[in-house]
Amino acid sequence: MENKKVKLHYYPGCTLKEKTTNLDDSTRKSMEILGYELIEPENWTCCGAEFPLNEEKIIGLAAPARILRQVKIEGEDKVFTVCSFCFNVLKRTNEALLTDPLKYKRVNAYLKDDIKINHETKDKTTEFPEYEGDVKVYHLLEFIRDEIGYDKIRSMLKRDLSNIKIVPYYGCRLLRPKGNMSIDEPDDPTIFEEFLENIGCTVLDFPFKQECCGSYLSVSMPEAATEASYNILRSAKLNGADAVALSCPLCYYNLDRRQNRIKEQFLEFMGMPVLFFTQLLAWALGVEEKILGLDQHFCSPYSVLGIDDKSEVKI
Amino acid sequence: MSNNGKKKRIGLFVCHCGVNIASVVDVERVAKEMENYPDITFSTNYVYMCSDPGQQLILDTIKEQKLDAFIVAACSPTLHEKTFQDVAKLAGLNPYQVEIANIREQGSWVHTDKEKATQKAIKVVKSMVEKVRANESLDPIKIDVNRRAMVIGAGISGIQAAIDIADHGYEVLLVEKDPSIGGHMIQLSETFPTLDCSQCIMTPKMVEASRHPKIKIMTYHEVESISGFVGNFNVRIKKKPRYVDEDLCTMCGDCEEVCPQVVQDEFNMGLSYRKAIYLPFPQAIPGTYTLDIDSCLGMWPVRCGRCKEVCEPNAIDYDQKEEIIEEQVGAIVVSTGYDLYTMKALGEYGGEKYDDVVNGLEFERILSASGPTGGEVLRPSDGKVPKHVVFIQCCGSRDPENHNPYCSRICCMYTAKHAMLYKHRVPDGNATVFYIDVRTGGKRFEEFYQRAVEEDDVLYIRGKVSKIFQEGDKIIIWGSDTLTGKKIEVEADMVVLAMAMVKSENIEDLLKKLKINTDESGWLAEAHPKLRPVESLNAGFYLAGCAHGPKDIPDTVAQASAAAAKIGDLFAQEKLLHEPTIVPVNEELCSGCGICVPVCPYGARTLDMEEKVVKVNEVLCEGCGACAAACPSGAAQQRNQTDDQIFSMVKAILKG
Amino acid sequence: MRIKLKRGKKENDFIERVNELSGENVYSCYQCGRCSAGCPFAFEMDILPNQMIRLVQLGQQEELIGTKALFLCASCFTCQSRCPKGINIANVAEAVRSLIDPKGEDHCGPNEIPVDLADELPQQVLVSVYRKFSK
Amino acid sequence: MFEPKIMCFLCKWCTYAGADLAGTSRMKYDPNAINMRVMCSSRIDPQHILYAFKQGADGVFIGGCHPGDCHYVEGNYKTLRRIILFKPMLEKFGINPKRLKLEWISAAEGKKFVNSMNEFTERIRSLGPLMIKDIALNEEE
Repeated sequence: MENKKVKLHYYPGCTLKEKTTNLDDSTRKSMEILGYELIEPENWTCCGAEFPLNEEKIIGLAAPARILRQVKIEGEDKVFTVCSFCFNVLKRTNEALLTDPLKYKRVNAYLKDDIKINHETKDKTTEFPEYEGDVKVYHLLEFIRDEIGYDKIRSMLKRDLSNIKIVPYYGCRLLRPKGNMSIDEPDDPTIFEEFLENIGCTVLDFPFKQECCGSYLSVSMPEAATEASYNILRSAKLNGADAVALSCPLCYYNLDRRQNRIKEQFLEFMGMPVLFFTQLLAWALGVEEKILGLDQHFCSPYSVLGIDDKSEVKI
Repeated sequence: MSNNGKKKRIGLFVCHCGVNIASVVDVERVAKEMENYPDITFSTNYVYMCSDPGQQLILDTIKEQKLDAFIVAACSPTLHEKTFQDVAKLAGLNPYQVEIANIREQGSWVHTDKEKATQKAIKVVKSMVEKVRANESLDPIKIDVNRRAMVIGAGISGIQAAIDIADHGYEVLLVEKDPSIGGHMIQLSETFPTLDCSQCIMTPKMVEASRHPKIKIMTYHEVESISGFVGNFNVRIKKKPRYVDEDLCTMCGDCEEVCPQVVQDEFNMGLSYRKAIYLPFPQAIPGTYTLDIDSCLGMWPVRCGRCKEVCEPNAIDYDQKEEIIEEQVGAIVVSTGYDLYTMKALGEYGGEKYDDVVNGLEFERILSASGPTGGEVLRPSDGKVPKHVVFIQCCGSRDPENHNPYCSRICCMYTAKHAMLYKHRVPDGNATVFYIDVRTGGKRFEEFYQRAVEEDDVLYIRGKVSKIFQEGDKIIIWGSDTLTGKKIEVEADMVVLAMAMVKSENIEDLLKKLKINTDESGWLAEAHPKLRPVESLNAGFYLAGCAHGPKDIPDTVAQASAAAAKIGDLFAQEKLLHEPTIVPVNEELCSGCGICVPVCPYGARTLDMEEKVVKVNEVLCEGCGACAAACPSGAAQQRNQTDDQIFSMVKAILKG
Repeated sequence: MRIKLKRGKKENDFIERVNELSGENVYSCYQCGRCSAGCPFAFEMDILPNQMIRLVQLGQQEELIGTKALFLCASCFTCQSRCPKGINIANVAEAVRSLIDPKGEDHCGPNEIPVDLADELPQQVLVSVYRKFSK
Repeated sequence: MFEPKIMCFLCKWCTYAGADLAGTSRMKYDPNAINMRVMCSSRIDPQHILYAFKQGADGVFIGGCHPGDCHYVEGNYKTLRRIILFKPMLEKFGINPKRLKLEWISAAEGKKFVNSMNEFTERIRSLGPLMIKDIALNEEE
């Protein structure tokens, strides 16, 4: 069978299920075209979003370890995410379990008490294998580079994106902490650029690609986060970009959804379209426009993709 | 081994050391009890064995008692072993027939129980009797010295070392891989803290070296291999083809004019261009053009051949081939210098992305009167005069986490110099320096730094820069001022990075040939960090200049002269003497397994494939005994510390 | 304002606890200031990241109480990726936060979320901000 | 009280000099151990250690330079490897490997030498005498 799909575990994370369905939908559609059938681990929960930095708050490792254990129970040894936060938490959890015997022991002690109830049959499962930190966690950018390969992507392109002058925005979680967590050199990354070039975009250099957007400070210190986001978008503009590509739903929130706040704080700001890398991938692979969820964006990305803008102009 | 089967007559002299030994160890009892020990023909005790009467007592006793060997039970052998060996020599005994039983530092001084300390002393003495009984009489191994030296690397350190050795009256080969001698120093503009022009002080040195009758300059040469040992090295040197006859070339420059190939000029750090056939710089020594074959279009006349056509003296010779030259030398100076850490490694500073972010050597060329801008400060991107230059110290230094752990030592001073020279050239410009600490521990260094701050208005900001990027035609620097606790953002026209000094690129191959160790950062390791700072542990090799670690010009020159003086010491000896307590091979027992060969850290042992036995180079063997412990057949035995000696000593200690 | 430097048990215990909770060694900081230079939120901070480390090195737990800087860390790890000594400064800030306020008051709890934003905020931002700044 | 016999092999450059320093500093330790000076700890062959046990040593102590400080470049690493490999063999001979100790002591570490001697003597004391008659080596040479 030519069209036999390869099964692949996919952990979407909470935000993709509700607030950024455009990221989720474009990922699913693209992966389907690339020949994968995506499987979500059964009963997945939130990963915790922030990896606990306190050496003694080990409970924060339980949820991500449980998710990864479920992947293992389902017979798989790898899982991919598109959300940078989820990627970071899952990958760091693995690292902690592999390198710190005390954390390994304590996390598995928590997980030992799990009870799973099948609501139909009322059967209880109380025996689970220990989780050793050995399910490989990929970010989709890595998965494309290392497993799918740019050659395959290039051979399947349906649309020409060369008119799109774009800058990649890595943010924090893909690159840092440096070392094993980073998908590339923290201060000299190229993976995102390579991806964008291989789907046909015109990629520009951009010194703010690894600066922080303000992350969760948009709740606790909104002005600070707004300024950080503004600086990023301003630099993208100065370097000649038509749009910013990213992978993180929180960066997307700060850089796109909050452009109204940026506009209030910085009057000269003229708006900058922001796109998920999967939206660009899907578009390049010929996916129809409605799957991309472009209407969810605050700053209209239609013209960037060469589509007539059907929405109201917000900026 | 007994003396020709004859039993040795061994004497024992127990020292009181005043009360130092006698108050704890019953010295009389030691002497008394040992009287009956096998081969002890004489045993006595005396208050100070090392005193004149004590030594006389030994001397007289050797003669009267016809002793073959003797033991002094006294202080540690590190103190008076030599004293008593000299006594033996006076009496006509071989110094290896003397052993010291340490009953003070490792006896009376560390124990309080008199009975136990005395018993221990007796056992120690017995073990020494066992040892001396089997000691061979040995003479130092004598080696001839070839009184010629080779200096590898002809920067300021190599040139200085060569001149000094030659002034001692010895011949020197000065080997340099580049087309000219001069190294990095000839690239510098002015030198701290005197601001004298580097070329003005360097060029006369280069000329002196080239004119010295005892110095043979070998530029465009590389060391291919080395064999032998101190005093007697055989060196194979590769002569790279220059395709220009040094003697015929008149430096007219006609070839350069017609050469169609343009490449970046290394001497100007890539800030200007040269042709494929080129003179590295006007004062180059030897004064000859060199054809850089990697950039040349190809030397068949059909393809280009223009340089050959125009060369009046017919100096260009396309048929030159690589040659191997063999030379014999007795000592080698390694002065291979340094390189700058690559800016590529600092992604957060743009990693070579921005034209106007330059390293220290590039800025030297920009400042230099002979440089690409003729000494005017113009920035590389657009040739404008930069009005605000930011200098950043510790780029890649003092960073054990990401780059190099050490301090590069000279950056504080050359940054102050750069800022000062920039201000002298552009008086209405601003110079700002980001630093962590300013280290000015040299003669007149602190005064120089203060002058930069006070008289030339250089602003020093204490904080390490985190990021540099370009915005329009400005370079933006994100730093911090840790003194006020503020984050600092600067818009500058140009940035100079004080890049760390690192070991020379691709030096590993050469060091492997020389068998010289390095530290973890790749700098050459000295034999002792304090007492032998210019020698390598590998005998016959001497270190000079930055190959050994970052240093400034005066330190480099001092070390080069010190290395030359050490070589003078070596060459002044008629024969070299080598400790004879080495590990030879008993060829009868050797099975040729070769296990000992890789165990030897000095390469003293080789497996003779024809005879199927291991041969030992006595001169290279330092006598550690590691091979003796590894030898499965007992063929490798350390002289005067054979397995049999160790066994009998152990037995005397435990059963005695 | 002066700091009366004591190097007693209390101060040493504080430093020890910071090291334990963060898994770092604050003594290894040589105060180059690079963390502060690169921190994207240093412009809003009352004390810079290197000064926070300095106060820990001096054992000044009280001085750190009420500093705004501790709650401006977005754990972006820019400091960690460039620190010449490899110190994970976000971990140190986290440790200090948990030690200066052991009773556990919310710095940013559910009540602080602006009503108009509650709808549009992505889940991960809420989870992470609570995890960071509330007990 | 059981007084163990301890055989020490000390490298000339570091540990022997450290033992001398303990003396010049007038530090005190038990006289159970007797030292033999060797050029390098790597001169010590497992045979020598076995022989010492056979001759009645209750413990064997080897002192060398700190890693990286060896006068002969890397002799101490060779010693370390040999001792690591040799310890399991000792066990096969019926000798508790704790009776063999390798320690890095520099010429400046007189105090460390004294502490090592006292600790090792105490360790051997608590292990008790080596029952030579029970072990495989028990036949006359």
